[in-house]
Amino acid sequence: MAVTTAGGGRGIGGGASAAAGKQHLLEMREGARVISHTPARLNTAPSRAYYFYLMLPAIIVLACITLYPFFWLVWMSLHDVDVGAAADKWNDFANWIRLGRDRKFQDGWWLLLQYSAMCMVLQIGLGVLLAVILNGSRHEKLLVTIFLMPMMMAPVVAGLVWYYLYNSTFGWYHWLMQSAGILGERSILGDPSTAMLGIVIVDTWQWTPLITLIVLAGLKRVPRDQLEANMVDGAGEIRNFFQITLPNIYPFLLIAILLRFMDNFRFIDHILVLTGGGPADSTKILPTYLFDVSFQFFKLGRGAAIALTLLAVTIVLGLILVRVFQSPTAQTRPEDS
Amino acid sequence: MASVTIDHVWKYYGKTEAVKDLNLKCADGEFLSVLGPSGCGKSSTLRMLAGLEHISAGDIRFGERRINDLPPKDRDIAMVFENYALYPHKTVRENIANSLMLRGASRATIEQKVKKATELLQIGHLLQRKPQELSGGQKQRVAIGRAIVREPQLFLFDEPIAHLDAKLRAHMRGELKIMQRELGTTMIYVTHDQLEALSMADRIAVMHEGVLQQFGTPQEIYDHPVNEWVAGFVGEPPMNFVDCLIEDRGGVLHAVHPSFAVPVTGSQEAILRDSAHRAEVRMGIRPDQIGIVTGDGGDAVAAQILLTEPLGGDMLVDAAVGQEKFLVKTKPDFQGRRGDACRLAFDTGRWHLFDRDTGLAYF
Amino acid sequence: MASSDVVRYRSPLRSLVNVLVAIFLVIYVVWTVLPLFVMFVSSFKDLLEAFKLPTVGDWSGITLFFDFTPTVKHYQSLFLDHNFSVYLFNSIVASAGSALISVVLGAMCAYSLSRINFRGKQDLFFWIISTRMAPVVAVMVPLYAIFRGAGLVGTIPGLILAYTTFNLPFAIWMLKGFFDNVPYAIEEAQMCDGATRFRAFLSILPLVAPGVGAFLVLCILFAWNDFLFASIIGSGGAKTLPVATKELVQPQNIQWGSIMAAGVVTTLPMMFLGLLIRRYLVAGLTMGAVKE
Amino acid sequence: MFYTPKNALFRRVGRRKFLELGGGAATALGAGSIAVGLNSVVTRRPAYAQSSEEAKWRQFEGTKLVFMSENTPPSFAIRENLQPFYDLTGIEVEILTDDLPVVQQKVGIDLRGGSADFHLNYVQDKPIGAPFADFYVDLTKFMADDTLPQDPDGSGEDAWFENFLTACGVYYDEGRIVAFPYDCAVACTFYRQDLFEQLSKDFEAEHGYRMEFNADTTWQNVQDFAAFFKKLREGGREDIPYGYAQHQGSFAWTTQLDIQRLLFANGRWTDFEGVDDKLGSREPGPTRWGDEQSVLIMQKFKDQADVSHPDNLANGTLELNTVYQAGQIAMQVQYHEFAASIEDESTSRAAGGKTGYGVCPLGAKEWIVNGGEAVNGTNCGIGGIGINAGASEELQRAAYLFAIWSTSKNTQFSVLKGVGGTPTRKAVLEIPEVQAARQRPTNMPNALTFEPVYDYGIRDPHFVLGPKIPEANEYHKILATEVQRCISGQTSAEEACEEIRWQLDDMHGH
Repeated sequence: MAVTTAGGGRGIGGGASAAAGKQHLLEMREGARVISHTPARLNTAPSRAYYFYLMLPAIIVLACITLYPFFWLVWMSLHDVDVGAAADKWNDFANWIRLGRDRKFQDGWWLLLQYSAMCMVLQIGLGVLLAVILNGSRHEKLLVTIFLMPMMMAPVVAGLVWYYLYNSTFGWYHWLMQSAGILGERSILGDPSTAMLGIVIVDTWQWTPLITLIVLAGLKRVPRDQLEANMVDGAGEIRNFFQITLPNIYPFLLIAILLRFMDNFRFIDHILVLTGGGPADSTKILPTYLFDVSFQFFKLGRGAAIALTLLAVTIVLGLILVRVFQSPTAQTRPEDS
Repeated sequence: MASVTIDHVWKYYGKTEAVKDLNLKCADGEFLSVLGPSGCGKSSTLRMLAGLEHISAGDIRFGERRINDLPPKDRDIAMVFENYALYPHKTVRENIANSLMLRGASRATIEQKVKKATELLQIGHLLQRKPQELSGGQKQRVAIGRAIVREPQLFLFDEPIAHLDAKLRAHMRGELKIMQRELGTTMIYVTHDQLEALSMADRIAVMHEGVLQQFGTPQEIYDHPVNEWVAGFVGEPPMNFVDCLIEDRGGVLHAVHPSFAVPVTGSQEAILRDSAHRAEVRMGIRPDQIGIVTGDGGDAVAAQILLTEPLGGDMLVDAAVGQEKFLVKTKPDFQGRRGDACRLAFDTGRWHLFDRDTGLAYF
Repeated sequence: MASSDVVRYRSPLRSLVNVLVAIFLVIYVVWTVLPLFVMFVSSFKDLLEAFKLPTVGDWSGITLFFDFTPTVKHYQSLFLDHNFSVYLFNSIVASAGSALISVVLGAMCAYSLSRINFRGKQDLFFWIISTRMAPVVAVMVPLYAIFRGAGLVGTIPGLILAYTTFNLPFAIWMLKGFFDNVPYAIEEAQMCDGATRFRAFLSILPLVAPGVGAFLVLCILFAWNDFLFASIIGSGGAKTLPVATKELVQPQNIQWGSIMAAGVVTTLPMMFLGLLIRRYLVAGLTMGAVKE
Repeated sequence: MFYTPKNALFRRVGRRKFLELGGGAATALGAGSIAVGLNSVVTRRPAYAQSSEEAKWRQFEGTKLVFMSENTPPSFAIRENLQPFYDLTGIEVEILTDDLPVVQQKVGIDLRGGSADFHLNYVQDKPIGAPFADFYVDLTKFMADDTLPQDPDGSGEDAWFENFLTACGVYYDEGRIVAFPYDCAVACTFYRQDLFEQLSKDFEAEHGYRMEFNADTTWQNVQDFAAFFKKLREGGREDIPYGYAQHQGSFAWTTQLDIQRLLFANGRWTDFEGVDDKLGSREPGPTRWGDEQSVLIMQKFKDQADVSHPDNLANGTLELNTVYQAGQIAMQVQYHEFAASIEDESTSRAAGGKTGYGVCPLGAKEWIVNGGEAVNGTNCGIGGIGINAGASEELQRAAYLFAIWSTSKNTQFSVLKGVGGTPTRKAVLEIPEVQAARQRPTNMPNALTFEPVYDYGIRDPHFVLGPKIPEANEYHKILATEVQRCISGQTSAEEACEEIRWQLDDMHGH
């Protein structure tokens, strides 16, 4: 056969085909076996060109909305593109050189890193804890359903709701925290030292369940006999978790971390609604700063340079993610029960 | 080292009773095999011993110590799993050393014990590999190595060689038996393969549907199955069964079938006469307890050859007696052909009669 | 035989842990649900009632939260004064349209990618998925210019195309996994029966249909919840619910009741859809890396 | 099948446009107006200088225009009430509204790209006008064109309130007018008269003067008021609100204006030496930040923050008004357009005569170190309506009709009556109904503020606009950030001022 099934059985989404589909598949297989005895037209393997034509529309659309803007971005980053009168001149990498002394750019990266790290630590910690608790719990189904709800919410709406909850004038969470003596009279978003935490909390509220679900899927795949062998070897539950469970769900954790990391780059909805980067730039993570530079200062050239650094890092992360995707461990299926 | 006492143990999964009122006692240093088809409760029993399942009712004692509520790590046992359950992220050395490390043994001790175990199993050259780089047999050895390095008071084996190919399986049987003798450790070995059980165990506990059927030495199990089920399960090729009636023909009790009537022996007759209810029985006879000769005549049971299966060292003959079919094991030089008439001679000294209602053996 | 069935032994510590776990779970569930609950309840509150807050430390004052006369006027005003029916319609059409286009184009592309091998295929594949990972702000300026050049800004077709920028790579990526799982033999069999290549392709669609359906819904979900594209490319003629909700934060008056009502209107349909495709959700949100 | 807004335009994507899309790739963001007026239709029936007024209004009958505006009440009101304009001119106008930052983005990209999706723009003086002034049509040529109708009240300097036309319409060079004042937001003091009266005695006992608010009330007094309120509150009077609050939320522009009020009030300090803020400057030279006066005021501003509502950094203009509505502060300097929401009984606890409106506080003599005058520094944002120079001449002329109609006396009056607009045209105030509405009870709550605002605050020497520079938006952000750093205690007043100086000079290449 000239044409091979590429990456066959790698199995993304494979577990997803519904029972009905499987049934159908089996019937079709039966059919295939019978028919393949008739050698008639087996040689009419489709030409490669046919497949390329099928691919083309999607590729063209994607190229238009990605490659073209990308080169435009590169062009802008090398030119003096802003709102001033003398525009669009080649500027000897001034946009790039400026990044070297642009403290907000550097702070932006640093804050983005901090933000992501805080989100990760909280979400992974909580997510794993929840997953371990949920795994096999009597209420697993119900609880998972409850945890799905925040994820379905538009981040902007989530931001607004939390803005309402945090507000020092009428916010119930503010009241709760104050009453519990956790917070002073400043709202969590009104203090540069806590504003980032406020946003992290919202992000955690919305996305910890995703980590929980990912880890839960991982936990279902931890081979029971490995756990048991380790127990027999003399491990208690905690050791068992760290020695067997954790290494087994490690690819899942990695995927979760990478996905959330990239989402933190991608989505600034929460920040835009909650603080707009303030107060005192304490939540001005790089994408937010980029938003300012491009859409508020209209320094499009400078913005393009910043955007490219952001893109570069995202692509590296993406590459790592794809590696993990394709690692064999992540692809093992749940044990048949 | 310790003896193991299983005392009126029950195991339920929800409403399903997996193990029903099991009583067993395994002596110190004994090789005990728990034999039964899948779903008979043998694995549940083993897992209860290991502490991987709760004991629903009853007690299990190692020596005098009741271990019902002890977690596995406190039971001082080692277990070999059906799927080996090696830790894929650890090397062979780490896999084997795991239990020692968990118990905080010193580096030197670990090194020495791992060395000893791997030498015994001849896997010293594999120490740096990860499990996915090993063949099935090698994995098996590592799994066993992981168990023996512990020097536990009890070994638990859960169908450890079921996934190996036939030749390797035969080889491993021998090795395991030798190893157990050398270590002298009590071992409980679960299998569905009667050949494994018969060849390796000191005593066998046969289980069926959660109930212990028979507990005895391999020879006892083979020669004196307590009931029809055990008789049918143990032995390869399996025992022939035929429904018969016990009739008194001229003062001698006969097992009567439309196609034949065979008198019982004297001692057997005494047993039957003591029994009140004995009219309807089931006769069981192993293929090697039937003699076969070609041709007609004589007082032997007349039969017709349906099929012959030469197995090299032996020959299996399917013979029809009326509506019944008998499997006979004979010498390879047997000359019968399909369709030939033949005569079967039952070794009544070794056959069995079972109560048709209860399945219990008269003898 | 799931790992969750591993046996556990009772001990005082264990009981303590169980109690702690139960407490933690209750707190976590409350924490998860509370914002949604507040949103829901506040959408029936008048502004002054929404301002009611007990004094700090007065725990009994928590009942004040329920001390209000429910009003549906915010919902009414959303639809009567704020054109929310239009935005709802925009949201539905734009997200469904983009989902449909993405899945159709994506299916064609994914199917081909699944069936042939060529040099640079991995690179092409990575490029496709990287387009979805790119931060929106980074490419918004050129994108906006392109869309404006094509006269698509502020139109629903424009919005559909904008959503397609992230839904199409997603669809390709996910659907390829589906097609990979369909044996090529089925198409061969079809072709032996005399089907054309395209018919053969169509013939395996029923096999992937349930998954495709679920990912259609996921695409709708992503598009529906999007804000940046919708606000910059769509707003004006094609304002969607999230944008309209955000816009209720108006210079003169933050009408919290209306905002919360708009939040409910925006969120409820997606929660419903989310539950509908619950089985596929994890796979979808992790771009297929993880299946439940 | 797609929704088209009430007065939507038909968008025709023809073959030509596709070609242009391809060509656009080459021109990139660059020069020239590709795609002029693509989304619009122009029809023209020439009018002549001598033709009737009606003919002048109807000469573009059938034309379609787009107006991009901020989501402020005047725009909503006008959008709801476009019929008279259509009846008058036969021109269809689509009014798109968005948040100011979004309007900025869209208008910016539109203007910058050289096309004209939005023929009419909301030209908020500094955030939009200052950066994009060059992209708007000089209206003077239309004002002098007698083939176009003109407003009977005129459109020159005198027709508008003092400074308004310059503020939103003139940038960097005299003689060019790019926008007509469309609406405005002028600062004045909102204070809880009821609380002031109730507590005045106690205050007097402590400070030796009455707690009242008038044009002579200084920032030092405000400081005393706020401290007094705060002390009561800390003494356990939970029912007592905070005395004062700042606008230090995420909206950089108004955040900058908040400190500018103090800077200007105390000696008429402005950011750049020798620059007239009303006119603005493309190259304003080194900044004055970092001088003694600025450091002192920064310090005073921080002191003020310390006695104000604790959540200053979270509350922008908008949120602050909510805080006031909720009855949690006794005083705020706020934009007069918010009066309507304050006086709404259903949304405000400060409604019903509880609120008094006064001018912005006066500078305190002892705070002035540069020898300048103490004034009631009043800042404002004047929103203009401007015409996109990227649009074709014909469209520009058609847009002009809408510009003068939307800023006409009658339109402004109806908006004021309807949702509480903020007139920019002097003639509106002369309408007897408006005169009457300046006293309670009133059906135009914004009129309650007219005295401190139109009669006093917007006049020189109190009027302050803030620097009009092309980099206004970045300037606002820099100031907002550094001021917030200072009042949150991360930097000292000196450090904050020095940091501002460094960043501004870096921005301008000094």
